[in-house]
Amino acid sequence: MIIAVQLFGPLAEQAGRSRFELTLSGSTVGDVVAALSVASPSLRIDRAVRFAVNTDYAETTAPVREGDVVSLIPPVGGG
Amino acid sequence: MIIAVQLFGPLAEQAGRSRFELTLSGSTVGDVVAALSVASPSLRIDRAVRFAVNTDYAETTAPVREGDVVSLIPPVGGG
Amino acid sequence: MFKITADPLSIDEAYAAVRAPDCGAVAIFVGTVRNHHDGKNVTRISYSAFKEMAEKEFARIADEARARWKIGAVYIAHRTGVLEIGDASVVIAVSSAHRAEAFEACRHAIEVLKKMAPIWKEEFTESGKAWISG
Amino acid sequence: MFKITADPLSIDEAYAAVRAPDCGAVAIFVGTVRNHHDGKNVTRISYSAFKEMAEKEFARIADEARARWKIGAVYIAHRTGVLEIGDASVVIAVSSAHRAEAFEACRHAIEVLKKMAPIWKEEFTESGKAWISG
Repeated sequence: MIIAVQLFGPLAEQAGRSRFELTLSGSTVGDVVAALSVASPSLRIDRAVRFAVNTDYAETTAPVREGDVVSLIPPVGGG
Repeated sequence: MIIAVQLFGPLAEQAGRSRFELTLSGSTVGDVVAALSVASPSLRIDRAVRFAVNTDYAETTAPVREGDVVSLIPPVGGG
Repeated sequence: MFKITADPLSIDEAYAAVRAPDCGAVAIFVGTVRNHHDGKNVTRISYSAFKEMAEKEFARIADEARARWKIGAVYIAHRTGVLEIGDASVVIAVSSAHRAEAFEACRHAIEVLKKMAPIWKEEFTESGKAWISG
Repeated sequence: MFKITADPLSIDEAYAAVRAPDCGAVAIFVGTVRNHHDGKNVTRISYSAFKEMAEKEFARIADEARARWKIGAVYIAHRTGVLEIGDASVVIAVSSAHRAEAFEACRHAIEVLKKMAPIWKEEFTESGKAWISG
Protein backbone atom coordinates (compact mmCIF):
# COMPACT_ATOMS: atom_id res chain seq x y z
CA MET A 1 0.00 0.00 0.00
CA ILE A 2 0.95 3.63 -0.40
CA ILE A 3 1.22 5.84 2.70
CA ALA A 4 1.73 9.59 2.79
CA VAL A 5 4.30 10.88 5.27
CA GLN A 6 4.52 14.47 6.51
CA LEU A 7 7.60 16.08 8.04
CA PHE A 8 7.61 19.27 10.09
CA GLY A 9 10.04 21.80 11.50
CA PRO A 10 13.65 20.62 11.73
CA LEU A 11 12.85 17.26 10.10
CA ALA A 12 11.40 18.93 7.01
CA GLU A 13 14.51 21.11 6.92
CA GLN A 14 16.83 18.08 7.16
CA ALA A 15 14.99 16.19 4.45
CA GLY A 16 14.67 19.24 2.22
CA ARG A 17 10.99 18.42 1.77
CA SER A 18 7.89 17.97 3.89
CA ARG A 19 5.99 15.22 2.13
CA PHE A 20 6.76 11.67 0.96
CA GLU A 21 4.66 8.93 -0.60
CA LEU A 22 6.03 5.55 0.49
CA THR A 23 5.17 2.10 -0.80
CA LEU A 24 4.99 -0.23 2.19
CA SER A 25 4.98 -3.94 2.76
CA GLY A 26 4.42 -3.74 6.55
CA SER A 27 1.50 -2.08 8.26
CA THR A 28 2.61 -0.17 11.37
CA VAL A 29 3.97 3.28 12.10
CA GLY A 30 7.33 1.59 12.77
CA ASP A 31 7.28 0.11 9.28
CA VAL A 32 6.63 3.58 7.83
CA VAL A 33 9.55 5.03 9.79
CA ALA A 34 11.84 2.23 8.59
CA ALA A 35 10.84 2.83 4.97
CA LEU A 36 11.32 6.58 5.41
CA SER A 37 14.85 6.06 6.78
CA VAL A 38 15.71 4.19 3.59
CA ALA A 39 14.08 6.82 1.35
CA SER A 40 15.75 9.73 3.14
CA PRO A 41 18.98 8.55 4.82
CA SER A 42 19.93 12.07 5.99
CA LEU A 43 16.97 12.18 8.41
CA ARG A 44 17.86 11.87 12.11
CA ILE A 45 14.79 10.19 13.62
CA ASP A 46 15.87 9.93 17.24
CA ARG A 47 13.87 8.97 20.32
CA ALA A 48 12.60 12.52 20.80
CA VAL A 49 10.57 12.29 17.59
CA ARG A 50 6.91 11.39 18.09
CA PHE A 51 4.49 10.11 15.47
CA ALA A 52 0.92 10.76 14.46
CA VAL A 53 -1.49 8.81 12.31
CA ASN A 54 -3.71 11.43 10.67
CA THR A 55 -4.32 13.93 13.52
CA ASP A 56 -3.61 11.77 16.58
CA TYR A 57 -0.40 10.83 18.32
CA ALA A 58 0.39 7.15 17.76
CA GLU A 59 2.95 4.60 18.98
CA THR A 60 5.31 2.86 16.53
CA THR A 61 3.21 -0.28 16.93
CA ALA A 62 0.02 1.48 15.77
CA PRO A 63 -1.46 0.13 12.52
CA VAL A 64 -1.56 2.23 9.35
CA ARG A 65 -4.06 1.75 6.56
CA GLU A 66 -4.25 2.79 2.94
CA GLY A 67 -5.09 6.51 2.85
CA ASP A 68 -3.61 7.31 6.28
CA VAL A 69 -1.15 10.16 6.65
CA VAL A 70 1.72 9.47 9.02
CA SER A 71 3.40 12.53 10.53
CA LEU A 72 6.76 12.80 12.21
CA ILE A 73 6.55 15.21 15.13
CA PRO A 74 9.99 16.47 16.19
CA PRO A 75 10.22 18.17 19.62
CA VAL A 76 7.55 20.87 19.70
CA GLY A 77 8.00 24.51 20.67
CA GLY A 78 4.62 26.18 20.78
CA GLY A 79 3.66 28.78 23.37
CA MET B 1 -9.22 70.14 66.81
CA ILE B 2 -11.61 69.39 63.97
CA ILE B 3 -11.31 66.05 62.15
CA ALA B 4 -13.19 65.01 59.03
CA VAL B 5 -14.65 61.50 59.03
CA GLN B 6 -15.72 59.57 55.93
CA LEU B 7 -18.13 56.66 55.87
CA PHE B 8 -18.53 54.19 53.04
CA GLY B 9 -20.86 51.44 51.86
CA PRO B 10 -23.18 50.03 54.54
CA LEU B 11 -21.90 52.48 57.18
CA ALA B 12 -22.80 55.51 55.05
CA GLU B 13 -26.19 53.90 54.49
CA GLN B 14 -26.70 53.37 58.25
CA ALA B 15 -25.68 56.91 59.11
CA GLY B 16 -27.66 58.41 56.26
CA ARG B 17 -24.61 60.46 55.32
CA SER B 18 -21.00 59.88 54.34
CA ARG B 19 -19.14 62.77 55.91
CA PHE B 20 -18.86 64.22 59.43
CA GLU B 21 -16.78 67.01 60.92
CA LEU B 22 -16.02 66.16 64.56
CA THR B 23 -14.54 68.38 67.25
CA LEU B 24 -12.11 66.25 69.25
CA SER B 25 -10.34 66.48 72.57
CA GLY B 26 -8.29 63.26 72.15
CA SER B 27 -5.85 62.55 69.37
CA THR B 28 -6.12 58.96 68.14
CA VAL B 29 -8.28 57.06 65.67
CA GLY B 30 -9.98 55.47 68.69
CA ASP B 31 -10.92 58.92 69.98
CA VAL B 32 -12.43 59.77 66.60
CA VAL B 33 -14.48 56.57 66.61
CA ALA B 34 -15.72 57.30 70.15
CA ALA B 35 -16.77 60.81 69.15
CA LEU B 36 -18.46 59.47 66.01
CA SER B 37 -20.47 56.94 68.07
CA VAL B 38 -21.82 59.84 70.12
CA ALA B 39 -22.59 61.96 67.06
CA SER B 40 -24.28 59.09 65.19
CA PRO B 41 -25.64 56.54 67.71
CA SER B 42 -27.28 54.41 65.01
CA LEU B 43 -23.88 53.40 63.58
CA ARG B 44 -22.81 49.80 64.25
CA ILE B 45 -19.04 49.99 64.37
CA ASP B 46 -18.15 46.36 65.08
CA ARG B 47 -14.79 44.59 65.05
CA ALA B 48 -15.02 43.97 61.30
CA VAL B 49 -14.73 47.69 60.59
CA ARG B 50 -11.20 48.89 59.77
CA PHE B 51 -9.93 52.45 59.81
CA ALA B 52 -7.79 54.64 57.62
CA VAL B 53 -6.04 57.93 58.27
CA ASN B 54 -6.04 59.74 54.95
CA THR B 55 -5.31 56.95 52.44
CA ASP B 56 -3.63 54.36 54.70
CA TYR B 57 -5.06 51.71 56.99
CA ALA B 58 -4.44 52.64 60.63
CA GLU B 59 -4.93 51.04 64.05
CA THR B 60 -7.20 52.64 66.65
CA THR B 61 -4.08 53.76 68.53
CA ALA B 62 -2.75 55.72 65.52
CA PRO B 63 -2.49 59.48 66.05
CA VAL B 64 -4.65 61.92 64.13
CA ARG B 65 -3.70 65.50 63.43
CA GLU B 66 -5.58 68.62 62.40
CA GLY B 67 -6.47 68.30 58.73
CA ASP B 68 -6.42 64.48 58.67
CA VAL B 69 -9.37 62.59 57.22
CA VAL B 70 -10.33 59.45 59.13
CA SER B 71 -12.23 56.82 57.14
CA LEU B 72 -14.29 53.92 58.43
CA ILE B 73 -13.80 50.91 56.19
CA PRO B 74 -16.56 48.32 56.59
CA PRO B 75 -15.92 44.82 55.17
CA VAL B 76 -14.83 45.27 51.56
CA GLY B 77 -16.21 43.50 48.53
CA GLY B 78 -14.12 44.42 45.52
CA GLY B 79 -13.26 42.00 42.78
CA MET C 1 -1.55 51.82 35.71
CA PHE C 2 -3.90 51.72 38.69
CA LYS C 3 -7.40 53.11 38.53
CA ILE C 4 -10.89 53.22 39.87
CA THR C 5 -13.20 54.27 37.06
CA ALA C 6 -16.87 54.50 36.22
CA ASP C 7 -16.08 53.75 32.56
CA PRO C 8 -16.24 50.24 31.05
CA LEU C 9 -12.97 48.34 31.50
CA SER C 10 -10.83 47.39 28.52
CA ILE C 11 -8.94 44.09 28.40
CA ASP C 12 -6.84 45.38 25.49
CA GLU C 13 -5.87 48.45 27.53
CA ALA C 14 -4.69 46.17 30.34
CA TYR C 15 -2.67 44.04 27.93
CA ALA C 16 -1.15 47.05 26.18
CA ALA C 17 -0.20 48.58 29.54
CA VAL C 18 1.95 45.63 30.64
CA ARG C 19 3.42 44.11 27.49
CA ALA C 20 7.14 44.68 27.17
CA PRO C 21 9.91 43.45 24.86
CA ASP C 22 11.69 41.60 27.68
CA CYS C 23 8.52 39.86 28.89
CA GLY C 24 7.33 36.68 27.19
CA ALA C 25 4.22 36.19 29.30
CA VAL C 26 1.16 38.19 30.28
CA ALA C 27 -1.44 36.84 32.72
CA ILE C 28 -4.76 38.66 32.86
CA PHE C 29 -7.62 38.21 35.29
CA VAL C 30 -11.07 39.62 34.58
CA GLY C 31 -13.79 39.56 37.21
CA THR C 32 -17.29 39.84 35.78
CA VAL C 33 -20.77 40.21 37.21
CA ARG C 34 -22.23 36.73 37.58
CA ASN C 35 -25.96 36.00 37.38
CA HIS C 36 -26.02 33.88 40.54
CA HIS C 37 -24.67 34.00 44.11
CA ASP C 38 -25.51 31.78 47.07
CA GLY C 39 -28.44 30.26 45.17
CA LYS C 40 -29.98 33.63 44.31
CA ASN C 41 -30.45 35.16 40.89
CA VAL C 42 -28.41 38.35 40.69
CA THR C 43 -29.81 41.09 38.47
CA ARG C 44 -27.09 43.73 38.85
CA ILE C 45 -24.31 44.95 41.16
CA SER C 46 -23.40 48.41 42.33
CA TYR C 47 -19.76 49.05 43.26
CA SER C 48 -18.52 52.06 45.20
CA ALA C 49 -14.97 52.84 46.28
CA PHE C 50 -12.77 55.14 48.29
CA LYS C 51 -11.03 56.02 45.05
CA GLU C 52 -7.79 57.65 46.27
CA MET C 53 -7.10 54.95 48.84
CA ALA C 54 -8.09 52.10 46.50
CA GLU C 55 -5.71 53.34 43.80
CA LYS C 56 -2.96 53.59 46.41
CA GLU C 57 -3.73 50.02 47.54
CA PHE C 58 -3.49 48.85 43.92
CA ALA C 59 -0.03 50.42 43.68
CA ARG C 60 0.94 48.79 46.98
CA ILE C 61 -0.28 45.39 45.74
CA ALA C 62 1.87 45.84 42.62
CA ASP C 63 4.93 46.85 44.68
CA GLU C 64 4.45 43.83 46.91
CA ALA C 65 4.19 41.54 43.88
CA ARG C 66 7.30 43.04 42.30
CA ALA C 67 9.21 42.47 45.55
CA ARG C 68 8.11 38.83 45.68
CA TRP C 69 8.24 37.76 42.03
CA LYS C 70 10.43 38.60 39.06
CA ILE C 71 7.77 40.38 37.04
CA GLY C 72 7.52 43.30 34.66
CA ALA C 73 4.54 45.64 34.80
CA VAL C 74 1.26 45.41 36.72
CA TYR C 75 -2.11 46.90 35.70
CA ILE C 76 -5.10 46.99 38.05
CA ALA C 77 -8.43 48.65 37.26
CA HIS C 78 -11.75 48.38 39.09
CA ARG C 79 -15.04 49.77 37.89
CA THR C 80 -17.61 51.56 40.02
CA GLY C 81 -21.29 52.30 39.50
CA VAL C 82 -24.12 50.00 38.49
CA LEU C 83 -22.93 47.00 36.49
CA GLU C 84 -25.07 44.58 34.53
CA ILE C 85 -24.60 40.79 34.27
CA GLY C 86 -21.46 40.01 32.27
CA ASP C 87 -19.86 43.43 32.77
CA ALA C 88 -16.21 43.39 33.85
CA SER C 89 -15.78 44.75 37.38
CA VAL C 90 -12.02 44.26 37.73
CA VAL C 91 -9.11 43.69 35.36
CA ILE C 92 -5.60 42.76 36.50
CA ALA C 93 -2.69 42.17 34.12
CA VAL C 94 0.88 41.17 34.96
CA SER C 95 3.79 40.67 32.56
CA SER C 96 6.94 38.66 33.20
CA ALA C 97 9.82 37.05 31.35
CA HIS C 98 8.56 33.57 32.31
CA ARG C 99 4.95 32.51 32.72
CA ALA C 100 4.95 31.07 36.24
CA GLU C 101 5.62 34.47 37.80
CA ALA C 102 2.91 36.27 35.81
CA PHE C 103 0.30 33.68 36.82
CA GLU C 104 1.29 33.65 40.48
CA ALA C 105 1.53 37.42 40.83
CA CYS C 106 -1.80 37.94 39.02
CA ARG C 107 -3.53 35.41 41.25
CA HIS C 108 -1.99 36.96 44.34
CA ALA C 109 -3.04 40.45 43.26
CA ILE C 110 -6.73 39.57 42.98
CA GLU C 111 -6.66 37.76 46.34
CA VAL C 112 -5.11 40.76 48.10
CA LEU C 113 -7.35 43.23 46.26
CA LYS C 114 -10.43 41.40 47.51
CA LYS C 115 -9.21 41.62 51.12
CA MET C 116 -7.65 45.07 51.15
CA ALA C 117 -9.01 47.43 48.51
CA PRO C 118 -11.63 49.83 49.94
CA ILE C 119 -14.37 48.87 47.49
CA TRP C 120 -17.95 47.95 48.35
CA LYS C 121 -20.42 45.79 46.52
CA GLU C 122 -24.17 45.99 46.74
CA GLU C 123 -25.87 43.03 45.14
CA PHE C 124 -29.37 43.28 43.69
CA THR C 125 -31.39 40.10 43.49
CA GLU C 126 -35.04 39.29 42.92
CA SER C 127 -35.56 39.37 46.69
CA GLY C 128 -33.89 42.71 47.41
CA LYS C 129 -30.40 44.07 47.87
CA ALA C 130 -27.50 43.36 50.20
CA TRP C 131 -23.95 44.48 50.89
CA ILE C 132 -21.58 41.64 50.02
CA SER C 133 -18.07 41.27 51.38
CA GLY C 134 -15.26 38.72 51.28
CA MET D 1 -12.79 28.39 19.80
CA PHE D 2 -9.53 26.71 18.83
CA LYS D 3 -7.37 27.97 16.02
CA ILE D 4 -4.01 28.14 14.35
CA THR D 5 -3.85 31.38 12.38
CA ALA D 6 -1.40 33.55 10.52
CA ASP D 7 -3.36 36.66 11.56
CA PRO D 8 -2.51 38.77 14.62
CA LEU D 9 -4.15 37.43 17.78
CA SER D 10 -6.82 39.43 19.60
CA ILE D 11 -7.07 39.44 23.39
CA ASP D 12 -10.56 40.94 23.19
CA GLU D 13 -11.67 38.12 20.88
CA ALA D 14 -10.43 35.59 23.44
CA TYR D 15 -12.28 37.36 26.25
CA ALA D 16 -15.49 37.71 24.23
CA ALA D 17 -15.35 34.02 23.28
CA VAL D 18 -15.38 32.77 26.88
CA ARG D 19 -17.36 35.30 28.91
CA ALA D 20 -20.71 33.97 30.08
CA PRO D 21 -23.48 35.17 32.44
CA ASP D 22 -22.89 32.32 34.88
CA CYS D 23 -19.10 32.85 35.00
CA GLY D 24 -17.64 35.49 37.30
CA ALA D 25 -14.01 34.95 36.35
CA VAL D 26 -11.92 34.91 33.19
CA ALA D 27 -8.22 34.02 33.23
CA ILE D 28 -6.22 34.86 30.12
CA PHE D 29 -2.66 33.92 29.23
CA VAL D 30 -0.80 35.68 26.44
CA GLY D 31 2.58 34.40 25.27
CA THR D 32 4.63 37.04 23.46
CA VAL D 33 7.91 37.09 21.58
CA ARG D 34 10.64 38.05 24.04
CA ASN D 35 13.80 39.88 23.03
CA HIS D 36 16.09 37.50 24.90
CA HIS D 37 16.57 33.76 25.38
CA ASP D 38 19.47 31.89 27.00
CA GLY D 39 21.54 35.07 27.06
CA LYS D 40 21.07 35.79 23.35
CA ASN D 41 19.28 38.72 21.76
CA VAL D 42 16.31 37.42 19.82
CA THR D 43 15.33 39.42 16.75
CA ARG D 44 12.26 37.45 15.61
CA ILE D 45 10.60 34.04 15.76
CA SER D 46 9.01 31.92 13.07
CA TYR D 47 6.27 29.51 14.12
CA SER D 48 4.94 26.68 11.98
CA ALA D 49 2.28 24.13 12.87
CA PHE D 50 0.49 20.99 11.78
CA LYS D 51 -2.72 23.01 11.78
CA GLU D 52 -5.40 20.30 11.77
CA MET D 53 -3.71 18.27 14.49
CA ALA D 54 -2.85 21.31 16.61
CA GLU D 55 -6.45 22.53 16.56
CA LYS D 56 -7.57 19.04 17.56
CA GLU D 57 -5.01 19.06 20.41
CA PHE D 58 -6.37 22.44 21.57
CA ALA D 59 -9.88 20.95 21.71
CA ARG D 60 -8.53 17.95 23.59
CA ILE D 61 -6.74 20.22 26.09
CA ALA D 62 -10.03 22.05 26.65
CA ASP D 63 -11.95 18.78 27.13
CA GLU D 64 -9.36 17.59 29.61
CA ALA D 65 -9.60 20.87 31.56
CA ARG D 66 -13.40 20.73 31.61
CA ALA D 67 -13.23 17.17 32.96
CA ARG D 68 -10.85 18.23 35.73
CA TRP D 69 -12.16 21.65 36.75
CA LYS D 70 -15.59 23.25 36.98
CA ILE D 71 -15.08 25.77 34.19
CA GLY D 72 -17.11 27.42 31.46
CA ALA D 73 -15.60 28.00 28.04
CA VAL D 74 -12.02 27.66 26.78
CA TYR D 75 -10.38 29.61 23.93
CA ILE D 76 -6.97 28.70 22.51
CA ALA D 77 -5.31 30.40 19.54
CA HIS D 78 -1.73 30.15 18.29
CA ARG D 79 -0.21 32.27 15.58
CA THR D 80 2.08 31.05 12.82
CA GLY D 81 4.50 32.84 10.51
CA VAL D 82 7.23 35.33 11.32
CA LEU D 83 6.57 37.25 14.54
CA GLU D 84 8.38 40.32 15.75
CA ILE D 85 9.39 41.13 19.34
CA GLY D 86 6.30 41.82 21.44
CA ASP D 87 3.88 40.04 19.10
CA ALA D 88 1.48 37.62 20.78
CA SER D 89 2.16 34.02 19.74
CA VAL D 90 -0.48 32.30 21.86
CA VAL D 91 -3.64 33.38 23.68
CA ILE D 92 -5.56 31.13 26.07
CA ALA D 93 -8.72 32.21 27.90
CA VAL D 94 -10.80 30.24 30.40
CA SER D 95 -14.00 31.31 32.15
CA SER D 96 -15.41 29.88 35.36
CA ALA D 97 -17.91 30.70 38.09
CA HIS D 98 -15.10 31.05 40.64
CA ARG D 99 -11.61 32.35 39.97
CA ALA D 100 -9.45 29.48 41.26
CA GLU D 101 -10.65 27.14 38.52
CA ALA D 102 -10.08 29.64 35.69
CA PHE D 103 -6.51 30.30 36.85
CA GLU D 104 -5.65 26.63 37.31
CA ALA D 105 -7.20 25.48 34.04
CA CYS D 106 -5.55 28.31 32.09
CA ARG D 107 -2.15 27.53 33.58
CA HIS D 108 -2.62 23.84 32.88
CA ALA D 109 -3.66 24.52 29.29
CA ILE D 110 -0.47 26.42 28.42
CA GLU D 111 1.70 23.76 30.08
CA VAL D 112 0.03 20.97 28.09
CA LEU D 113 0.01 23.02 24.87
CA LYS D 114 3.77 23.50 25.15
CA LYS D 115 4.32 19.76 25.48
CA MET D 116 1.73 18.39 23.10
CA ALA D 117 0.68 20.82 20.36
CA PRO D 118 2.45 20.13 17.05
CA ILE D 119 3.92 23.61 16.69
CA TRP D 120 7.55 24.46 15.90
CA LYS D 121 9.55 27.52 16.75
CA GLU D 122 12.57 28.79 14.88
CA GLU D 123 14.40 31.49 16.77
CA PHE D 124 16.44 34.14 14.98
CA THR D 125 19.25 35.78 16.94
CA GLU D 126 22.22 37.93 16.05
CA SER D 127 24.30 34.76 15.72
CA GLY D 128 21.95 32.77 13.48
CA LYS D 129 18.85 30.67 13.82
CA ALA D 130 17.84 27.57 15.75
CA TRP D 131 14.86 25.29 16.34
CA ILE D 132 13.71 25.70 19.93
CA SER D 133 11.66 23.14 21.83
CA GLY D 134 10.33 22.61 25.35
